[in-house]
Amino acid sequence: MSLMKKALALVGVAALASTTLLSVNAASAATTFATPVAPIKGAVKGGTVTILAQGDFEHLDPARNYVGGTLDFYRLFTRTLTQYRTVNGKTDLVPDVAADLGTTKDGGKTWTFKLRTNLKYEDGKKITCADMKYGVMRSYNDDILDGGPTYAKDFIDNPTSYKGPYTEPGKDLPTVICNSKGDAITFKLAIPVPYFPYVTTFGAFSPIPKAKDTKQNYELRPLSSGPYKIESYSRGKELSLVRNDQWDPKTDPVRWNYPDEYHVIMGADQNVIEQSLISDSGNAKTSVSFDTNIITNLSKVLNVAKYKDRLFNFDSAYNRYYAINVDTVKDINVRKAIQCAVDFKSILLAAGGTSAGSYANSTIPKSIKAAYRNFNVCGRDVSKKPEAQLDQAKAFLAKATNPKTTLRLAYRDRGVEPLRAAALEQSLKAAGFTVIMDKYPSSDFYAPAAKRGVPNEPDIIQTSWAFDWAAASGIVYALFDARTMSPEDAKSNQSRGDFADLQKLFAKADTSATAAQEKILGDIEQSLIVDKAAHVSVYFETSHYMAGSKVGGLQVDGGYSTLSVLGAYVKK
Amino acid sequence: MSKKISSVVGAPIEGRSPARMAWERIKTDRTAKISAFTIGIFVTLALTAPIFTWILHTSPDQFHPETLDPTFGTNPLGKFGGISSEHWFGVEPRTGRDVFLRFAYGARTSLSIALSATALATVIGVLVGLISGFYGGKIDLVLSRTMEIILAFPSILFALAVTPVFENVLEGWGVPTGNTTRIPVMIIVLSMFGWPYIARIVRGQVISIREKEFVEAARSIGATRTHLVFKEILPNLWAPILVTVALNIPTMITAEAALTFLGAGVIDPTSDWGAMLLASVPFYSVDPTYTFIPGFGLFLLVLAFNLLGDSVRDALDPRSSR
Amino acid sequence: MLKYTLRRIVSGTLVLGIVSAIVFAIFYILPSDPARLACGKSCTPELVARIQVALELDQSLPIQYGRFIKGIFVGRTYLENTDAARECGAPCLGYSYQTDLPVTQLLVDRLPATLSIAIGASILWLLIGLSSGIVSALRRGTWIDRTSQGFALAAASLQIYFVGLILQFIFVDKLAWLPMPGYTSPFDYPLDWAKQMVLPWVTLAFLLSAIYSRLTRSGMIETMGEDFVRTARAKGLSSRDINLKHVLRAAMTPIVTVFGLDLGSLLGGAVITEYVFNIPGLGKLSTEAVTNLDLPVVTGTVLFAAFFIITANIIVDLLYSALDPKVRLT
Amino acid sequence: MTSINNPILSVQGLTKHFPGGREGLIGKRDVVQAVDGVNFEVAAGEALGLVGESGCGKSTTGRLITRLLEPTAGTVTFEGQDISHFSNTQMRPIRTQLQMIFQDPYASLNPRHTVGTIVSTPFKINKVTPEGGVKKRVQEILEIVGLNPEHYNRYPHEFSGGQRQRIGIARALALRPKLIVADEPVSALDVSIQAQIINLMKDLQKDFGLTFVFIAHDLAVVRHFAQRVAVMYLGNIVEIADRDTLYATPKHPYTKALLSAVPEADPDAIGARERIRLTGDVPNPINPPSGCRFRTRCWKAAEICATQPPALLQIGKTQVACHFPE
Repeated sequence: MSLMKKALALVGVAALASTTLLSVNAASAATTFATPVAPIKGAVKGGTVTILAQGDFEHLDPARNYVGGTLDFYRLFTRTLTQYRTVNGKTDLVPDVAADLGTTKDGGKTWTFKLRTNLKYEDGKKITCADMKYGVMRSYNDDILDGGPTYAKDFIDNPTSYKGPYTEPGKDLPTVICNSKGDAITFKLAIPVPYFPYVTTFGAFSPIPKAKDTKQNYELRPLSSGPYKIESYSRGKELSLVRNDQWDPKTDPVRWNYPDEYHVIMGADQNVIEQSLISDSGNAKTSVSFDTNIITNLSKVLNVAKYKDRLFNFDSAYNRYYAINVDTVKDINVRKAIQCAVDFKSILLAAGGTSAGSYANSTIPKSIKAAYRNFNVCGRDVSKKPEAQLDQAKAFLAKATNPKTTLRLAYRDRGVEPLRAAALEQSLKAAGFTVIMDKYPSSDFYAPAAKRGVPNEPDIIQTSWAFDWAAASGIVYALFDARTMSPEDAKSNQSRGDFADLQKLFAKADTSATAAQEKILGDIEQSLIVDKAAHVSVYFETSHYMAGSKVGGLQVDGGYSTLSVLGAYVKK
Repeated sequence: MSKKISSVVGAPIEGRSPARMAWERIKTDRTAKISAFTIGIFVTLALTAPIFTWILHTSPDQFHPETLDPTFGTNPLGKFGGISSEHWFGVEPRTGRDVFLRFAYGARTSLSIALSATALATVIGVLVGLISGFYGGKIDLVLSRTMEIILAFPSILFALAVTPVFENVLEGWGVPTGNTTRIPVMIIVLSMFGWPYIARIVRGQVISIREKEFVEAARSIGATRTHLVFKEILPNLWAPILVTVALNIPTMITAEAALTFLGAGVIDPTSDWGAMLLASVPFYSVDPTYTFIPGFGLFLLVLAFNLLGDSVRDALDPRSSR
Repeated sequence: MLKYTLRRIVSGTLVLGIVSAIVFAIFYILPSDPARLACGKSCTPELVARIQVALELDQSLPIQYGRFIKGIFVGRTYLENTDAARECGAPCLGYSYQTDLPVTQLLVDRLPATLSIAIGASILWLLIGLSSGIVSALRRGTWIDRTSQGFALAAASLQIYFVGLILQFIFVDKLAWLPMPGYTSPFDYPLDWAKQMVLPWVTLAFLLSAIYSRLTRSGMIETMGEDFVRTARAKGLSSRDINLKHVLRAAMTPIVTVFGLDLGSLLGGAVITEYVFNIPGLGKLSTEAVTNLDLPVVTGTVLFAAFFIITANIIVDLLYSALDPKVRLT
Repeated sequence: MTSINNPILSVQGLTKHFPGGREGLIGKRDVVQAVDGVNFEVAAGEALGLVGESGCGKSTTGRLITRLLEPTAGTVTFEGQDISHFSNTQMRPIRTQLQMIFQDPYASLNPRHTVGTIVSTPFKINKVTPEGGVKKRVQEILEIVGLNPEHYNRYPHEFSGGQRQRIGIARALALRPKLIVADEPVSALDVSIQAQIINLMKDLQKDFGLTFVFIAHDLAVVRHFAQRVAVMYLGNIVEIADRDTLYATPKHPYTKALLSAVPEADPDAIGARERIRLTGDVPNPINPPSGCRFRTRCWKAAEICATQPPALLQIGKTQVACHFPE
């Protein structure tokens, strides 16, 4: 589940959703992407690019990495089976360690990828198929290697209940197969996954030689297979990347290698990073931030000509929404009253106004055309009339046969989230509800808020979602499929909806081809929001990243929806 | 500096108690009058805050999205943080809450916490100082060491760290958390680090007074310990206690604001000056008015208390340097 | 003198020991589970149990405390005699729950920034405070005295978090004379370091010099009225000599006390200053640790700060005798 | 040693040791031998002067008698009752009989209390309600000691030293005690005032039949007030005699030395005396000299003085503790 993940972009997502998904099905045709990436116009070699980060990377171990900015950055020294390539604002899925985008003969249940055979690690040793397989296997030990996406474990068939190489050393995972020549790897999945080549962009599908695996300490010094290697890493303070002379640009369709060095400085505050990038003096000229949106000083820089070239504004895939707990708020009229009471305007203002996000009726973004529906919430177009509809809310509440007027609102104590919750509290109160504000610590929110049947179970959960791949399948399955829940744990299905008619639709979607599946998933979301009133999407966040005036080659990456530093160079 | 006792001049007129003389001295002190007046204004503002809710037709917690720039929620519409006839001190970025009302209610919170903490610290400090100084010996040793240990704690840091712990303990007892627990916890934490200062002063005074002949005189009449402590010694401590209290209040106000500023204090939406300053940090450059108002209010109040404290000390101990 | 020094050190160590026991008791008898805190986001009961063993939180509190104290003096080995044994050299304060780094290393990493603030600011405030206090005392009652003392009283009523933000708004945002405050190593970029430190120094000095000015003034005025000064004057010593040699020296005693305590508590982490100016020192480390309930780091910073305060106290007491011959050490 | 019949106060072997500082970190505590085996008796209605240099233990003796201090050894018998180890509660009824006047009129009156409060405190503490009420009685007493009863509501700081001492005397008189210990009651006063206060006390002694223990460091003051005089040196009584005997024929070298320092009011009475100058300081009571304590400053000191402490023996009308009395 990608609740922690920062963002996936909408730019380039249109291409992914409409064309690439189709091209994945005809994957063999995509081998042309395997050619090296073209140089960036005007880019020069040399210098140091500084990256200003608020905190340390959560994890640099490929198997544990699940955060937008880091997912971009770690590609400088980690190659995966497939990967996103962004050139001139267009993002494509390309084979990275693989030599093709994978082939399937049984509708997505068995996938075979050809491998490049001429790749080396920083120590000069060859990257082998066995290393790729070991990388996948160690991701099964997610008790020790926590934090990463669990797709490999979730999708790959596991007939022997394999638990990972640390727990069961010497045991094999028979469903990941290297061919005898070692130039192809095959995955046998438990269910058909037509979008599997997107899944293999994640770090679990990167090569790690068993001999170099230092378990939970691997992230302190991951072995490089990319153009840079780690020279020094002081946790919480700084990290330096220098050139990896064993990397061959001719084998790489994704990465460039302009600066001599990348230097990450950690631990500065939001405001400090904002201010120093805006002031653009000294070191800041060659600096960039990939985890810090310009938020508080946005009004000073947005639409100001001076900053136009260094300010990158783009919609993120990050949707902020409220899950209405149908376990505890049983009456649909109460849920509809809640939906009407949501004041989109004051919630978005608390987050920074329309420059910080755009109103959204649904958690599926408009750009996913196959699944997006332009429906109304509480009888109005939220982008035109974002204010709370208090009269309607009161009317619905009056209609309720099982009225529940005291609501427990769960939210996370981080950033502007308490203010957004306060904004909701106000309009809920105005609609006649009593609200109990239930603040959770920042580090411990999602799991406790998902507990079912516990005392003080929340009625409304203020949360968010960013899809891992740009398709409704990356959203609706995770958020609305009752099959992911247990009686104790709602997981990412925070609204806890379990509706028979929707389950029928899910069953139908499971066996449908991609385009049809997307349409059904769109229907499910619409029904869940409009008919069942179990969910209120409020807005999609807008990213505003800034770079120093001397940094060139930056572009918005469609794969991870962040400002990519892969092509960065220092202007002369 | 004059070491003369000022009141010897002339024949005794009326039976004037030392307290009365001090009061008369304060009454002629212009600084003291201005400070007291300033404090009076803040106290009145705190007490009458609800009246302004009624005048302004809004509450300190009410969001006013219409007062904010729809594009940049961080910017109030209009100049100086959105100061207008409806919002006298402007509005809060992101929410549009009325800053004047938050300021008035904030005065309530800040003052009531600081005054309660001062009161608690004074009661504990005076009692401990009396006991420690009067009994001496082992009791004094234990109490003095306790003070020494508490004073060795990095107080702000420790207060910061201990607040969530206390709260956690309360939570463990099933007490719902929030301001209902946070505020008492703050009062306890603040007074926990405040009393040793008072106790030390009181103890020193008690030790010097304990040896005075009038205490012996009382003993020779057969006075009980209670009589000695409360009737003979304590009346002589009012001056130092009063001065300590007067100078402790601004310290407590500052400490309360600092704790809240660092995030271990009053929780939003309850208004508090420290919380307002904390909330203003991200906006200090786009909306400096929002930083200035609680900061300047805090400054004025603390200054007034400091000046009044100085005047009280001068009045009670005319020998001290001016 | 030696005996006294030894005795102060012994009693200081004792106080530190009691402080450590209290701190340890408070932070480890917490009802919330330390292992759960160390576990992070995707936590399972098995993982909690494993961390509990790894951090030796499954032991009884006295044993934990004993090992903690042992770690400080001689170092300790976590999970001794197992495969996962982990050596933590003296002085060992355990590992951060958040970053898994040794707390000692975190403290050492953050110390330079705090030192920079404390030393720079203290030089500045001593200079300002003493000189304005001396001038006030010598020109007692004049407009200079009244202005500087009025100013001192006003400054003493100001808050770092208010003045700091306002100064930052003026000098960084509006005039752009200074960069955003922060910390760069003075050895790598001395100029950047100084420029970034200017605001914290000035803010702290601005507020604290007020106290020193008032102390210097009243101390000097008091000593100027004392017999030995009158005698010195009668002996025909120039008033400049008297003021500097005798009066200032005698007036120094309370200043040394306050300075020692201020510097001691500042070295333990200028919590608010570092918070306002985003300086990665000990104070920032501790506020971060408190927010994350990273108990080993909280414990470490509190103890470290207490250590500075107690040491400062001892040094102040010893300096007393050097400055004021009237003080007998018993 | 002659005994007084029915003494109101009898002091036998009275000893008081105070704990002193410590040697090093964990050394033995020093002991200050403030009073060391003092014996004397006081008859009802008489005034006994207790004289000695400061630090000789006379004030401590006074506080032991009034039980402000508890003796380390020895007994204090007041009206036949051994009160030396009485608890506070046991002392309460005795206190009404046994009062004290203090040395410093500035320190002995609580500056926060009015004169009325100060003088009425004895009534309140001992729960005594005199006829006509406390206030009336207090005003009477004020009048007796020569103060204006209208001063009832005034504070001590509004009075002069002599007036204050009158307040102190009024307080001591309040409960009509039998014995008053006056601890250097006039030493803090101007010489002109001293005589007034002494005369006041003399009148009171006569009018109320009071017994006085009058402590002073000045033999001249005592001469005008006491009928009998005891001389103390370093925690011991060295000589006791009735006033005229002592002043005319001092037996102890120390008494002689003290007397020689007193300016003679009537030089012809006894004949010109040579002035004896004592050399050296009073020895440290933590470590007093062995044998006779005065020997270190005595011009008559011999070997025996260092080994044997002299006993207080009756010689003529005088009791004296000296190996070589005059």
